[in-house]
Amino acid sequence: MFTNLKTITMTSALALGAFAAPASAEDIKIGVISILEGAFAALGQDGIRGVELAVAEAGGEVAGNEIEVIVMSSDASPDSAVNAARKLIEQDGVDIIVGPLSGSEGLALRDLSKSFPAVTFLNGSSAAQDTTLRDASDNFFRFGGDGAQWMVGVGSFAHDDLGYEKVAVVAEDYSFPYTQVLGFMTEFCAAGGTVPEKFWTPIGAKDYSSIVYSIPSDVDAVFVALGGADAVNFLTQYNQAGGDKPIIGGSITIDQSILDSEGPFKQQLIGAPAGTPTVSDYDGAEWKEFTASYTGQFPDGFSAPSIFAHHYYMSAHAAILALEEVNGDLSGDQAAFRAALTDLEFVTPTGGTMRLDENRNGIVDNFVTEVFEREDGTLGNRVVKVVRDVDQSLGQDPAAFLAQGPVSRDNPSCP
Amino acid sequence: MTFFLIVTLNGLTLAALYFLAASGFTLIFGLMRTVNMAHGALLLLGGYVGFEVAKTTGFWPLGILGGGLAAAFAGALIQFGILGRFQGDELRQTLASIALSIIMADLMLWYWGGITYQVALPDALAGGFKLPLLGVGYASIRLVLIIFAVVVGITLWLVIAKTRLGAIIRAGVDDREMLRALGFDVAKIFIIVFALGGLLAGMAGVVAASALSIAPGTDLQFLLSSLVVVIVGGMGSVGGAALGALLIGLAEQYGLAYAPTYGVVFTFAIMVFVLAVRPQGLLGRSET
Amino acid sequence: MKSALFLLPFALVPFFANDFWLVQIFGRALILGIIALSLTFLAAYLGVVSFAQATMAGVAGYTVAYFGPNTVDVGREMPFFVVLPLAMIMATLSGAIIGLIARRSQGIYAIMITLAIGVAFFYFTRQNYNYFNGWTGFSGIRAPEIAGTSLREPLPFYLLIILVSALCLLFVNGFIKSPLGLTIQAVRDAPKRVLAIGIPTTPVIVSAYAFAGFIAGSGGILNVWYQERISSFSVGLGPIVDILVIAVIGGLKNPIGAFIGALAFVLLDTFAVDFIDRERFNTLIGLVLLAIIMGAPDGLHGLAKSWLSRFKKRPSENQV
Amino acid sequence: MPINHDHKTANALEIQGVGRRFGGFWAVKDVSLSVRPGERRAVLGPNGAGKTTLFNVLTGDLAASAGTIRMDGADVTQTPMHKRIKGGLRRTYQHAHLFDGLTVRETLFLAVSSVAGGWQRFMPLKPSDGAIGKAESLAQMSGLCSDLGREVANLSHGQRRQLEIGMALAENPKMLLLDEPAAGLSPSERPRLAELLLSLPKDITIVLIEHDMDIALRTSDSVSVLHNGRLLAEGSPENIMSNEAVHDVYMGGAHGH
Repeated sequence: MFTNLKTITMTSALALGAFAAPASAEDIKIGVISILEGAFAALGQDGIRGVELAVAEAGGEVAGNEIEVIVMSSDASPDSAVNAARKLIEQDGVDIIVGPLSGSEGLALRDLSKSFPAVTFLNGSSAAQDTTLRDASDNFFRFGGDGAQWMVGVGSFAHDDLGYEKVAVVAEDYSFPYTQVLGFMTEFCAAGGTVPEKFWTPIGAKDYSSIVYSIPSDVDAVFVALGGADAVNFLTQYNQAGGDKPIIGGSITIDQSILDSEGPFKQQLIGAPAGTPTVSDYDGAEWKEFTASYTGQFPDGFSAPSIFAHHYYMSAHAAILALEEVNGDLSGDQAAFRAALTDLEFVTPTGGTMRLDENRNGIVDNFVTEVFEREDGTLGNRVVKVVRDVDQSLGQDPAAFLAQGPVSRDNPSCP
Repeated sequence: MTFFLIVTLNGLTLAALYFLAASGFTLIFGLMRTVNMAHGALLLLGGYVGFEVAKTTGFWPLGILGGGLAAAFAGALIQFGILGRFQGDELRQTLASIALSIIMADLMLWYWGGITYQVALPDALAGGFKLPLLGVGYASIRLVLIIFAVVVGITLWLVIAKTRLGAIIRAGVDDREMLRALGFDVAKIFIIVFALGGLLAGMAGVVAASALSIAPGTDLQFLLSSLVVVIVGGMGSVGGAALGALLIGLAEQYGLAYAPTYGVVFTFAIMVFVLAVRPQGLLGRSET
Repeated sequence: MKSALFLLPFALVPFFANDFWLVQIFGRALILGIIALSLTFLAAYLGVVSFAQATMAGVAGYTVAYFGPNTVDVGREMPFFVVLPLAMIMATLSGAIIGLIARRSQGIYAIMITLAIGVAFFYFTRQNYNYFNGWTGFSGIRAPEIAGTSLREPLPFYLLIILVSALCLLFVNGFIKSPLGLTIQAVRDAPKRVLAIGIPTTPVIVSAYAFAGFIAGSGGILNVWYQERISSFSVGLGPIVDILVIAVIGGLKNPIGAFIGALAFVLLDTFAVDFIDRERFNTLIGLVLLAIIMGAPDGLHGLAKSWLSRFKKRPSENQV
Repeated sequence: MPINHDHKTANALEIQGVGRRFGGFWAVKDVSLSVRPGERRAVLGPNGAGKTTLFNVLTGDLAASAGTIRMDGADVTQTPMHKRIKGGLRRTYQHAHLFDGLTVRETLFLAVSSVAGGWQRFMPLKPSDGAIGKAESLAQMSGLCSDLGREVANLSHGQRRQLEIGMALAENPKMLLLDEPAAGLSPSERPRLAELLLSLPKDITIVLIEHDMDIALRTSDSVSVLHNGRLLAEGSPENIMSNEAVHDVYMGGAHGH
């Protein structure tokens, strides 16, 4: 293969022959952008499975048109997501893009979509609030909701059911945790709770011990919105330092991989609530069916679909449903297809009814979960509450919600 | 006051970890003038292997040893198979080590996946204890970490000051040509020292995986911290690595405690300041 | 002059290529080539390998983002004919400052110090929200319209890239023959001797870095127009190493190498995923890099040159 | 620091009690010398006598640890190198430090224009400013006329020596310090070098370190001998040749070569 490449580099004349993108008119091309390198690779791979599952369920075709799936990898940076999308559009000639995985990438593709009005973008799992709330793009659809929607139910549960009045926040210093904190605080502060201090830590910080000792001793609980290694590090160090406040988790903080890792901190997590749009061992009938379909299709995948498989699946599934409605007709800059997408209503794997708001952002179901100890001593998450029909304004008047301004380190605030 | 002391203690433990990571890096640099950009990858490899060994044997110290030896072997292999071919051409060595670090990171991601690993500690070290006088809880492993770094530091100093290999290293740092002129098998010595650097990196990896955790990306974090520690302390000086680690570890913890958002930037501010005032680093020799 | 002719094939691309090949492959390659050219310039004529070129380009990019139209709530908008010179000045200045910090360092020491400076800048952009908008950075940056032509259109943008590339090559080739350019090469060969003929070396080194900043800045402006965004990712370790990889695989001895390396890199970066199991293409990139470093010390440019000279043995090649 | 140009009263070079210490070791100690304007002075001494260190102190490559240095009557002990150069001092190096990547023309051009000074040296070249012409006449003086376009890396050893001297002659120097100009030259190249030295303008003061006794004695008016960092003897070439002490420490050593 390397020989080929060198030939192309050396003799541009040869390369010129490769310019014309091969395209067969009948195919519907779906480009998928996910993170297949670095720390997110395993998760990004699961997102791809979600798309493949949706396509497989449709038998690989829509109204006689074959569906071709083309995959590109990004590396979590917005630049790489944009490059991947451009390659898919301009070189591979895709009609639809499903992706990306992370928040900053989502904002970047939202901006890019405005330059390619003939292509329809369906968000993967990226969950930044502004992707659809502010400066929305006509051809960018998000069925999975944003990071604030994913926390709905947790704030009131913590205040009303668990009786917490004062909560400290420890979260990574970038847009996704900001959004999660907003989702939590909107409810929690409205219910009368206070958040005296927020600790924003650089992503990838190894040593949280000094933060641990800075947490005020009079709080009732600590809301932790950290991901992956950061969460493991913080929780371990908090436990080792003798920290004994209950934990409230963000959507990616108390996932199964952390519950499966070793360490005495785990005992402390029992009973910890968290918010998430996807619960791996949810026992709704639709979810069980979805899980069976997933494990049947991908024996080497996870034991149950992750949040990424779920969200990529929903986008691809929605695209296929809308395509079926218009018989695969993508003419006229996909006008009919998009109208079908906009009006789409379908039952999600979690049993709710999915539909879009006027910004083409999903009105989703959200779960409040709780860590519990299984009979064999391992830990799992179980659903304590399902909140149906969560919109992007979190149930508030949209204009008033917008007027609160974009989320940041200091917004919202209720010390 | 209690808080300040705790943060200081945290700074010391972080410094201990940084010292373990940076000492191998500076040793290799001092003797061979090779900026081993694959040092972080060696550290991560040691961490993973240490995890496997500790899990299989259930014996934590064996994990440290296993991780160290695996990285030592990989380091020797790198020097023997690739970097040693361009001895004296430091730029190409550096570039080749960048390529190696990309490959190693990708292969480790393949084998161990993107998840986070923590080495299980023996029960005696797993939890915390109440610090006397201060009356707050503190992690046992962190104190062990400080002791471990001091032991490694003293051992390293003894090796360099008292043994034949140490004498060769000291002579080589001053004048590499002299080693050749005195009839030493320089290629062999370089491989040994690279293995030694790998050993230190690998052990640091297991210790890091015990006290904190390791995951893809840990390699770059420790490579960069080693780089900064060595620039501040003085390139090629083990004592400088200790001093640099102390400064950077403390700065990072004070930064995190008192100004979390700019904590990382403090670290680099120290570095730029040192560079401006004393370009060879605090304990480094002048370049010329 | 001769080396700018090398860009001639690039000028023919618009006759054949679709928008993707025009902008995504050749345009992007030339932009990265310009940034790498600033590294090649320092390496070939000052004898210093710098890791801070993506940083200098980033300074120009951030200046354009902060003072230009963007979709985040940071910065103040100014007309582009003010912003562009400002961005070039900032990039040149950043080069001068980096040169001042690294002035006493050569070889491996310069590598470490410039790398550390680059990473420090990366962390600063990630943490600072007032000027750099932190993690998220700036988006919605648009290339201006000049004389009714939008530079966002593929063809005009590509022609602009070609023009800037050619100018940068001509600048470099002219500059190295100027008295200051000669002095820079003299400092590379024998810094003490330069002092001995009465020239203080610090201003020479600083001006070499500043010139590199100027070149990198031109690439940085084009890059921010190309991406239409800039964030801490754009100045992180990834882009820093990418620029170095480009310069090295192209060859550090000749300015043209930067563009050859950039084209090879962009092709690899875009299409490696099609050639190999998509999860392992970083291994592939690493192996290709290692093979070039080990097998072709002067990069692809050196390789091509030795192949060419094998085919046509012309004795009088040394007349340049 | 401005340098006075008072030729009538001042010696070209006047050093008093100059020393240079490395750690606890004095490489040069308590050396006093005076050299008249236009004089040709050879500095002799066995290896390690401190000759090159003395040169480095005179040019400002190294700071003096003790003593004072006067050139044309002005105290330059603390003056940085490039200012001494502007005052008319030039040197060559024992191991030729040349700009291998440049041509002979470019090298000599740099030597000429750099001394022209100020910020002009960072400005683009004006074709009219005559620096190229001066460079070419330097090439003539140093016998490199036919090699103007060659890269320095391709010159022969002897030609590199000639180029060194050519560079040192740029912009009418007052004083030349030549550090072993004949080192490494083949026997056939040596007479040519001696010719070149003799042909230099007589108003230039030259201080010369040399191992080749023949060249040293042929081209100099007077000789100073260093031993173990100290001044051992001083006088005309004939006197030195017959000096017992010099014979013991130096001539004996020299014959060993």
